[in-house]
Amino acid sequence: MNALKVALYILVYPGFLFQSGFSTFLEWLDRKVYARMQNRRGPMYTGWAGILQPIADIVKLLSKEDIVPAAADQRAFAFMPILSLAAVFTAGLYLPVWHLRSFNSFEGDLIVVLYLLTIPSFALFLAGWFSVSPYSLLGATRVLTQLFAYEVPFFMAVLTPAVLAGSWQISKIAIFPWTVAGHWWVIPIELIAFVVAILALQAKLERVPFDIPEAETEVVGGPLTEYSGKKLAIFRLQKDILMYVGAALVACVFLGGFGALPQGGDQASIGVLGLVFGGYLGGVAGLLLGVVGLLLKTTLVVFLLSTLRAACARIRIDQIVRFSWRYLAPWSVAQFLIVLLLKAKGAV
Amino acid sequence: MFKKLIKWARTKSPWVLHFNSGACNACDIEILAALMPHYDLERFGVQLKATPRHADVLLCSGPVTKQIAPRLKRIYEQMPEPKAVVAVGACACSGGAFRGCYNVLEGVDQIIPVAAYIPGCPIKPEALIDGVAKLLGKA
Amino acid sequence: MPETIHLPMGPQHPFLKEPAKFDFDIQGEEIVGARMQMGYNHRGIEKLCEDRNYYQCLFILERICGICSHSHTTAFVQATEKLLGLEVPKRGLYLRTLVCELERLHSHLLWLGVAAHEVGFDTLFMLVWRDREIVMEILEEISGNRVNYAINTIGGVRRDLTEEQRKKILAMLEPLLARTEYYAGIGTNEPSFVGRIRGVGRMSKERAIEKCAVGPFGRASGVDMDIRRDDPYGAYPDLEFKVITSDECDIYGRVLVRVFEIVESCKLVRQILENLPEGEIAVKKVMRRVPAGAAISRYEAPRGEDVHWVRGNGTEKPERVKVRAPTMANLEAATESVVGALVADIPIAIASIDPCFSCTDRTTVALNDRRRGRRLTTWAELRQHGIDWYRKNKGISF
Amino acid sequence: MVARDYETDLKVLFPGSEVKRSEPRYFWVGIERDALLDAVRTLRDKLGIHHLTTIVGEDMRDHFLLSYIMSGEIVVVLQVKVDRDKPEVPTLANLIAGAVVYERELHDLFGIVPVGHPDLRRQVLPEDWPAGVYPLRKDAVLPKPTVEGEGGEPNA
Repeated sequence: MNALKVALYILVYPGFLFQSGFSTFLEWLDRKVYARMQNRRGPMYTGWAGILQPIADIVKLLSKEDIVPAAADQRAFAFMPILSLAAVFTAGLYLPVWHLRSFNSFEGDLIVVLYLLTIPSFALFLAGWFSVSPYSLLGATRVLTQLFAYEVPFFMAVLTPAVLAGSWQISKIAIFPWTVAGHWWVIPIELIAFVVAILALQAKLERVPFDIPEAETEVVGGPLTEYSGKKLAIFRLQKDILMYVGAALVACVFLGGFGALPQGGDQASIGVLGLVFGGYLGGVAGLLLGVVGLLLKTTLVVFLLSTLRAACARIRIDQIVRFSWRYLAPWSVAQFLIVLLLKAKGAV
Repeated sequence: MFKKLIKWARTKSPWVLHFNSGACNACDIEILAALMPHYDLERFGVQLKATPRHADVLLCSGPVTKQIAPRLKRIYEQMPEPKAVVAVGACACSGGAFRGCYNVLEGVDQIIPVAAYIPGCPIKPEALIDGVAKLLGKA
Repeated sequence: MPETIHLPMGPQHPFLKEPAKFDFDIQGEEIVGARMQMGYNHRGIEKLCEDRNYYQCLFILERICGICSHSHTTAFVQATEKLLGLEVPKRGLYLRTLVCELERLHSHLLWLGVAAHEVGFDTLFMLVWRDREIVMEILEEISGNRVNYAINTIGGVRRDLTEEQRKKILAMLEPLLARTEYYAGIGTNEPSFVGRIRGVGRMSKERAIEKCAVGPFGRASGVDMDIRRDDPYGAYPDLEFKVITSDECDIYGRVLVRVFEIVESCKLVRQILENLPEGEIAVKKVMRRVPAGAAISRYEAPRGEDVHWVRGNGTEKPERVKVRAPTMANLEAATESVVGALVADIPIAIASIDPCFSCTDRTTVALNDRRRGRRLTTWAELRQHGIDWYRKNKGISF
Repeated sequence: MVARDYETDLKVLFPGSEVKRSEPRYFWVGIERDALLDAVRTLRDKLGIHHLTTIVGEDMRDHFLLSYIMSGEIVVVLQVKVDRDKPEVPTLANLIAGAVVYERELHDLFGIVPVGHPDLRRQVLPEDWPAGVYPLRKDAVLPKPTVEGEGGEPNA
């Protein structure tokens, strides 16, 4: 792998440009779906059907004055947005959106991605903590409380398919349902874990009904209350990319992700589409189909998240802790047991 | 080119902060009504923000009572540049029906610079949309 | 023992669109103390009224509050009519009551939306406000205005309703009734919404009576009080309606009371329109000088009992106008009900009384004076200027 | 409508006072300042009129007139004259908790002191309002309005 190729990987695809572009598209989609659910139209006049709206927002924020409160810790205040963006961005590089394997994939990259996806929450907590305003502090403590609520169910839910596939590598988990013919039905088996993962992801993204740390009517802007200008822009971009990475991760581990490429002919299937075309397509066409398949699955996950956001009221911090330990965690344990049982019987 | 891009972004994404400086609620509700499905200001990229740090446009209604005036100034100072203030309703423009009251400072422009005035008691949502559009057209 | 943090909320805070300041002492997420400070909306109405004649007062009182503007003018004209001994024609009373009920409708819908927003349920917020526009359209059809209807005058109302308008409004009511019933279902059944409001912000019946709570806030605590029934005015003696009460004593109860009042109001509007009597809409001749004496007028505003006290002194101007808005009666009680709840409950608990600070803080002082070297035109001067202008340009003498 | 003969009851309960009736359900009772607490207690306990609608303060030029509007099945207006020189009334806060806000308002706007009131902070007036100026008194000399901390320049 030469240096130019690596640079291309990091900067263009599946790196920075692709991640930013696709995640702003997802934000637009999210806003549109949300607006349509509320009988509104959402952004309309920024580009085609307002598709450039998130980009306009970010460009505008980048061009604005950047205020740092006098009481805040200057360095930490500036460092947190960059840290969280770097973390999600790196996590995105491990996703197999490029090829059957991402260019830097290795056995155990699932753990790394999960770990990297936790960093934004900590960064957000510290960002709120260092900006020293009552709302930021309150928001920051809520970020952390919420983290303890959703993180364990999320891990457990994501580990279920890993155990099923017998691997800690995202790409192997992703191709597992397609590698052995007739095994696509492991997807419905993981339904409970999928639901738990979606809910936990929503909590990770801090969106309704789990937008407790940023509850506008309670703590104003939460940890981001004091942020403005460029730093806010970075946080927004980070949130978008987090949504993309999270949704793509769920799409990979639960929905078969990229699917298997026609490698030598017998492992021929690419996601759901692959079941139909996989046997006949190879090379570039198969690759494109795989990419489209994965992106469609990611979009589907985001669509689910948007619907969930539109259909619920915000719950309280004590309610989310109770909810995730009383329901989400036992559900994921139950799912885990089902999978173990199936494995023990040799069914999969 | 770069300037053009920034200008485009600014006109396409005005985030507003609503501040009530002693208004009678009528204008405030109409501002909210403008964000609702019937008028849907989000079509133009307008979003209502909670904190002055995130906002570009301050929609200010009410004749500015004495007690709120320092607060209004502080909110304005907390907003990052570039920023604009829109006086919403007759009260915010000039004091309106409460002109001459002792506790009232007669208009937002007594405290902070105002970029656009939207008259009406109360304003209609259409007037608000028109006012914001004109403000952005000038920017 | 966790540290106590002082959390100020307001005067600019997204949970209230109006300026008012609440100071909370919190330990972790729990609230251990609450205080309230008003006055940010203190403009100048009671004193201002002493400087205006009765018709000008009407104009000012309409602007006490943008949501219940009709309540204040109705209460005021009722008191003035009592002083003058006027008998308002039936049709006038019916039209006045029609606007009253429409106002209650739009106010409660507004409140339901805001309550949903406070707990982050923006979809319900948006949908409710969409259908609130129907009510706004009806009001615009009747009065020509969306918010300040300016329909009341001393001795009746200012605009009549044509037969076509009557039919049009009746037709618009049908979808509204269906939708409000649907929202009543959502507001009382949607699990995440109900989970947020049940058992929160409790106010027992005894405490509510002691605190003199009024309106839906009181009714949700089982205080069976409704001025429309207890002290009927307008067309209410002729109309049939239920007074909604609830024994839930929490925010859930307040939602219940309000959503069923919405449905009830819809029915009342239909009843009024179907039984609209023929005849005059206002008394033709009204004396401009109001005899000496005091009159009280009570009115069931959307938020509760609204009271106006008017004292005439035989001149064109009132001696004293006193306004007691419903929020004033409920605010202390609501602040109290927050203690013991979580920070997340503050917005919905305060909003559950449907607070309206512009009503509450109305009293200020009128003063016509120089300020920063600029000459303000006093009302008397403006009036004199107008008289002179007409005399000079139009040859009209007053 | 009114089943009970409240007029007779009121005359019995307030023997020394003048009881007027306007409209079927409005009764006006003039009482002495010192009898106020007893009167409110009587109304609450004997007639079940426990809702204090509001307290209206008026400047009648030679004295202040306070009207306590109590409502239940009927409305009873207790009218109390207060001296201009000694503007004090006993507080109702211990009988009816809801009276607190109205008494604070009276204190703000008329300078009438409810003796024994638990919490007499400013209610509606700004914090920097000069002491001793009561806006709703007829003879009040009101301070000139000022802008606190000169603001930015008005835009052209």
